[in-house]
Amino acid sequence: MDLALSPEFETFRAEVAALLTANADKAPTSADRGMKHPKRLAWQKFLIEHGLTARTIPTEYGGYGAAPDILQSRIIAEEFAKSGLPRGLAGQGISMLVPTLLELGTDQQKADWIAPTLRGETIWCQGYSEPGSGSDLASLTTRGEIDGEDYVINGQKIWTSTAKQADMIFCLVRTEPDAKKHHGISYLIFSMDTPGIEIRPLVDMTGAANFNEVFFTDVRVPRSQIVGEPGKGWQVANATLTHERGMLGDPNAAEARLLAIAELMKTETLNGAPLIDNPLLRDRLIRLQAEVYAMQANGLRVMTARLKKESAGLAGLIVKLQGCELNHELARLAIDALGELGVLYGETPYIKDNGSWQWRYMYDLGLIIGGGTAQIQKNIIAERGLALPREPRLAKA
Amino acid sequence: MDLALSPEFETFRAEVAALLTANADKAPTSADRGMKHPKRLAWQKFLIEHGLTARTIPTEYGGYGAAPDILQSRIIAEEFAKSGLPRGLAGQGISMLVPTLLELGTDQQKADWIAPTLRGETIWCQGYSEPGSGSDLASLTTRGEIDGEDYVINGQKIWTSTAKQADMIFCLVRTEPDAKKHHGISYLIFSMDTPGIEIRPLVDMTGAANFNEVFFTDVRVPRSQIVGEPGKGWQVANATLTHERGMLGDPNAAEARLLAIAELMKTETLNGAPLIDNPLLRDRLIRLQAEVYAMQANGLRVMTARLKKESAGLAGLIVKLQGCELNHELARLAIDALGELGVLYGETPYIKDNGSWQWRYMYDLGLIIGGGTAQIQKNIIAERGLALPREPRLAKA
Amino acid sequence: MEFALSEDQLMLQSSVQGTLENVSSLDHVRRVAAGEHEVTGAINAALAELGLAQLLIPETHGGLGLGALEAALVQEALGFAVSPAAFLASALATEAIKSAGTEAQQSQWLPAINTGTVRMAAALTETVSTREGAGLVAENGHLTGKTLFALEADTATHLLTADTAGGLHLVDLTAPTITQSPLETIDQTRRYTELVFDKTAAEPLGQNGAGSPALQRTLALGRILLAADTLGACQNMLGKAIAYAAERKQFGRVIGSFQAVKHMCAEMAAKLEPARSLVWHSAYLFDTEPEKAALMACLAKSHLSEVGTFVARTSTEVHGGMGFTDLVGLHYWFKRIGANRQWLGGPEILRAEAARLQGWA
Amino acid sequence: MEFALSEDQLMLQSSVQGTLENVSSLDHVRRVAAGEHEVTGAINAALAELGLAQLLIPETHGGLGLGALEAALVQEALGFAVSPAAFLASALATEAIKSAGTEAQQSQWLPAINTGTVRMAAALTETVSTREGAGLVAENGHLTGKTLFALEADTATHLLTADTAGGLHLVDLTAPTITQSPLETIDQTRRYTELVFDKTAAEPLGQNGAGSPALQRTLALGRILLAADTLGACQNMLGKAIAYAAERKQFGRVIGSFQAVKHMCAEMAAKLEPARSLVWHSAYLFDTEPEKAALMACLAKSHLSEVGTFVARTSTEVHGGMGFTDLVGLHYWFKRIGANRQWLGGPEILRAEAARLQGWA
Repeated sequence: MDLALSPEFETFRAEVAALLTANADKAPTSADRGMKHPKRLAWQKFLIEHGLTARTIPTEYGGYGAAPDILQSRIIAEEFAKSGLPRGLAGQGISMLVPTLLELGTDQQKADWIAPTLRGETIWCQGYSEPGSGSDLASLTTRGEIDGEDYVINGQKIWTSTAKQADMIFCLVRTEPDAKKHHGISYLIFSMDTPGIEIRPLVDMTGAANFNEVFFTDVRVPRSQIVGEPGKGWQVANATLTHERGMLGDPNAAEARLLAIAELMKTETLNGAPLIDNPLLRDRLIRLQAEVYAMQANGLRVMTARLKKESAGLAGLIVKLQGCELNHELARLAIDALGELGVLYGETPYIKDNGSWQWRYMYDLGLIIGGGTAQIQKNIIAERGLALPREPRLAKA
Repeated sequence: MDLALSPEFETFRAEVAALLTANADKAPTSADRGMKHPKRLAWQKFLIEHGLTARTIPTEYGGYGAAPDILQSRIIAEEFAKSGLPRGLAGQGISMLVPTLLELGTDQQKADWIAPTLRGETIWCQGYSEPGSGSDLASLTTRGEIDGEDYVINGQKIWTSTAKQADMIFCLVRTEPDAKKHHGISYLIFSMDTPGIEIRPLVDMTGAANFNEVFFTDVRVPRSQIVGEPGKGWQVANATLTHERGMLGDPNAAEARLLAIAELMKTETLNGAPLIDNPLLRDRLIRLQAEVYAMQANGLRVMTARLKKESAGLAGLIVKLQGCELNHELARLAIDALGELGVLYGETPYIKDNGSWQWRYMYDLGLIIGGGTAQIQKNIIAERGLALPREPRLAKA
Repeated sequence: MEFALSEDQLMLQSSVQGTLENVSSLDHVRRVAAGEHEVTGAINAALAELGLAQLLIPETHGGLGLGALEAALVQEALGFAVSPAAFLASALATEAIKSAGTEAQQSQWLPAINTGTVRMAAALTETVSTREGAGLVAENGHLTGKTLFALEADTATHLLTADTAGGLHLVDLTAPTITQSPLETIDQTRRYTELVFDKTAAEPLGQNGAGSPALQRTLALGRILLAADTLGACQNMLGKAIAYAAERKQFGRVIGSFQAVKHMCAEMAAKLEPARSLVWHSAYLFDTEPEKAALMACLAKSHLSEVGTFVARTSTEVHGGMGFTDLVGLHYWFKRIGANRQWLGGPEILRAEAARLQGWA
Repeated sequence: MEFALSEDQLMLQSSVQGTLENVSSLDHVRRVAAGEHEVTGAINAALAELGLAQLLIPETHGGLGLGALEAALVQEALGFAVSPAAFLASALATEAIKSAGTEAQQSQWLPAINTGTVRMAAALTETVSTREGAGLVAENGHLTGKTLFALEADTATHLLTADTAGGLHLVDLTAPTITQSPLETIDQTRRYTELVFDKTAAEPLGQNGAGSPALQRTLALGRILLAADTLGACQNMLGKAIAYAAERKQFGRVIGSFQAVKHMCAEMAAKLEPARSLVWHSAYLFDTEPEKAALMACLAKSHLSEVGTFVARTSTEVHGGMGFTDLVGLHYWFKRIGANRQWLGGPEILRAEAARLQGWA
């Protein structure tokens, strides 16, 4: 065990830090609204050119072309966190579609889509879940019927974030209705401007429309716009779902949240005394601190396994379940500590941290549910991690 | 809602209290060891004669013959608790066999067994569970084959308390192996002196043998010693299982436990200060106090339903699950409050309350598991109380 | 001995619940949340016909002369419907006037509340938890300072409040020396405001000083009612979870046939039933054994807050993604339970007070 | 950057585990619990060949010069096997002598521990929680008073202890001024005693006074090792639960196919994996960043205690009635986890100390 970084990495860290400091003025701010604001696109271009994002994507597809190196990625992430500057773009196009195309796309698809996606010029959304297909995603029913050289798509998707902003969608469609559930699905990519697409914002408990519903009525998509083979869409999608699951439960985010609560408890008062003086709140804080540190150390274990190209096993399987739960509990502590002030929400006097604790408390509950509910996660841990039997098949009713 | 007792009941209470005070010298003490110690049997006789136990059993079977009255029963229980005197006997013969015989026994069986059981002269044990049949009790395999006028019994029972002291056993035996699982079981009663019975004490985590295993090898039991019809033993047993479930989770016991912990926390010290001064221990105590009060009030609701001969519904179904859990948590608090002293066990210096907190912590875990595990209880609550579907039938492997 | 609701009590609750189904449905709640405050007015008018404002007013002053148990049953129905209806603040003010007011004050104020010519708000936050330098100082019949989370002050004519020494006061809300600012919370079914007083005229109730029994009794009622509100909200969330679990299919079967979902529902029910018994018992003791009221109220509200947090989350989880959206509106209950948890003392504060009341701290 | 065990570390742990499988099986544990203390002697002898007593002794004194991480891995193996083997007390004494002892003391004691001519016990209970009027007062090179829960004092030659001012001392246990009485606990795999001193000669370690850094460091090591012991015990309980769930049939199927049982196992694993990472990290920082050791030790032990309570109970529940009996012996692990929870500070005490260490109290 050795948690120190070797000197070459410390050098790399210094270079990254220097680069960010020297170019901080180029970074967009929250005032530069809009996903395609020129300043945002310019910053993304700068980051790619200096290997601070899209680092391991081959240069022929518009990336920086470095060899994958988890430690370098971590150092970059840490230096961005220190600098407070905005990181490279990380929408679903970049995090999910690009890896999929790199692995399974045709040469033409790679050439067409990867570079503009990396540059932030082409924005993507994801069409996977449906109202009737949540945990049981493979039961999806949006159908694509062949008509000449096109698929004609009808059906509905849900939980589609950035649908309004997206240029393109990658979408799971049942193209072979007679095949078994996990077969007969195809992975199609098409423009959100295609006639027959309707987007309805989906307001959630936070009060915002973080997601959308997308309706398809006779949407025509050329058959060439398939990734992978017809009927193999489930397998194509699973490659990217793995990417999505890995993104959740960031232990450094949890530590930042912990420190923010500690700060809040030192500065806010109840009946004249700082909240941190309350032994009950303090006990809850320390209890969560131990869990945050445990998840952080667990993150180091998972990263080490990746460095060695080994499976992280159970340590990896539990990340989503434990990470989401921990973040939710941290938000709950902040709300309880603030008491009456903890329920303030919106633009209102006395609100703390812009109401982000309530927002997180609710949004994190969404994360506990989304991307594989806690119950599905426990099934996965038990079946894949502990080799307990799968849910047995039922007798026909 | 009216929690006051009417004057007739207050009169009854005074009578019971006076009777107990006047006859306290008759009561056996813990020094009078042995279930059939003459002083114990005499006390039981006295209690029956005065309607303080076996109160509603008809006089022809040796009971007191009063009409059932839940409030009177409660008053008797409360006055015994106040007096500190030992209550009437409450072994499995009295609590489970007697109600069964009253409901389903032949006249001869009632005449033979109820009176000596009530008097404590005949002690019973229960032969239900088997090593392979716990939660799934109906899968029991101890078999009784007909041979002339006898059943010949072979198999094994487990979780049999007082097997060593018992004169008789009431026992579930599979007599019709080809019938469906819940059919083909018969309810037999026979002497523990019958040749072929072997008893092995079953030591448990408390260190004591609170239960036994009982082995049957060619045990011959006359066919007349069946209660109810052949093959209907499951239905016979279920009548008494209901009695057993009702016994668990006594909210007054939980309150006594709570008060004992509060007292402990006021008298014991940590680093010179009473434990009750520790805000964290105090917070746990109050949290459990609220739960104890909630269970007590719930007990009043259940009792009211019984008084009105209505079903208590969900309020009744949850008693075992919540009651056992609460008692376990109370013991856990006491142990944590005592810290190092909380793990003392056995005859040893500095032990508090004779180590009963550890004993209860473990024994209560046994209760959480026994008589329908927490998981089975949740199934029952969901299926019977909330009308959620039963576990679906599986496809043949 | 009977621990059950009487016919009258059941009828009262079901008539309130029935009225709310008509006038305070989820659609109405959504409109109120969207800012249509006239909808609240219509709900209040419909409930006024049931005599809710008269409920706690003694018969000698023209009221119904009912007690905390009836009030809790009404509040439970309001929580069940997450109704924006006014009730809680008026109940607190009525109790305060009954407990602390002189005979003359009672004769002046109670009939006015009874007939609706006076509508009461309540601002007691700082008697439990003082934050942001809030608190009202009383001097020569005037109050100065600020109080946060005044309930229903924007539509009431008068206010019940307390000074930093614990004395109770009635204030005319039309006084020009009062500045009122809305405080937006997650719970859009209740209206809270900040009130700033600058030598505002106030009528002290009785001759009570710091920590007066009347203040404690008023707080106890408030806590019992908030516990009842959470109970009703939880009951609805449980019912919705069961209904969804029995209907929603995944993997070819209703999700309620999966043991994980089944047990989530069972755990909610197992916590909720004893909690219901505790709320009833607390309210009953408030009326019959006043010396137990303060303790029982602390226990009831802290316990219901913990149960509420569990049920709010678990029901949402049973609903899966649907629970997270606005489509089924489950979040209105989730947020009401969340807001109830904090007002008049969060669980930790209440348990500490329960310990003090028993001489354990 | 590597957060994983080295080959050497894995080998050390597996050799200890392998030896324990042979010499410290459940059968051996049962015999020890039944009073056959010579079995413990045989286990200790077998482990001595692996150099456990030398583990933390610096190479300059003839030892292996390994650190807290290696000690934690050994302790985890001991917990996994609920082994009665002596290790913890000796490790604490070694650390105390290294941290607090003068050069002369180190040269005197460490080689003696290394060769086994001195076997150390440890009595530090009152530095954390004083109960029953315990505590040792130091005066003129003598200790007077009593100390509870001295570990392994019945078989050791010498004792590490602390006075009420926090100073560390070494005591010859053969002194006639010492009265030793056994303290029976639920955990029959460890031997605790009460020691009463009456002007017993004691050698102060170094010149440390109250709250010395050496005492804090010794306690930190003890807490990390107890956390590691609980980790090992939990790992075994989880493994046993999974094996039982995969084999035990009820209702015509293995119980591990029921979602309720499956999720109980998943929840144990989900808590245990990060807990393992925390134990490793704490031990690593003890060796590499001493200023973080005290905090990390408090967090590790309090967290493992909570996880341990959950796993001990849940594994027992998965085993159903079998878990409650002595037949599978699961209770030895259950009780060891329970005892670990309380010694050198229960979770509440440790979290309060963690707050103090960060200036939060």
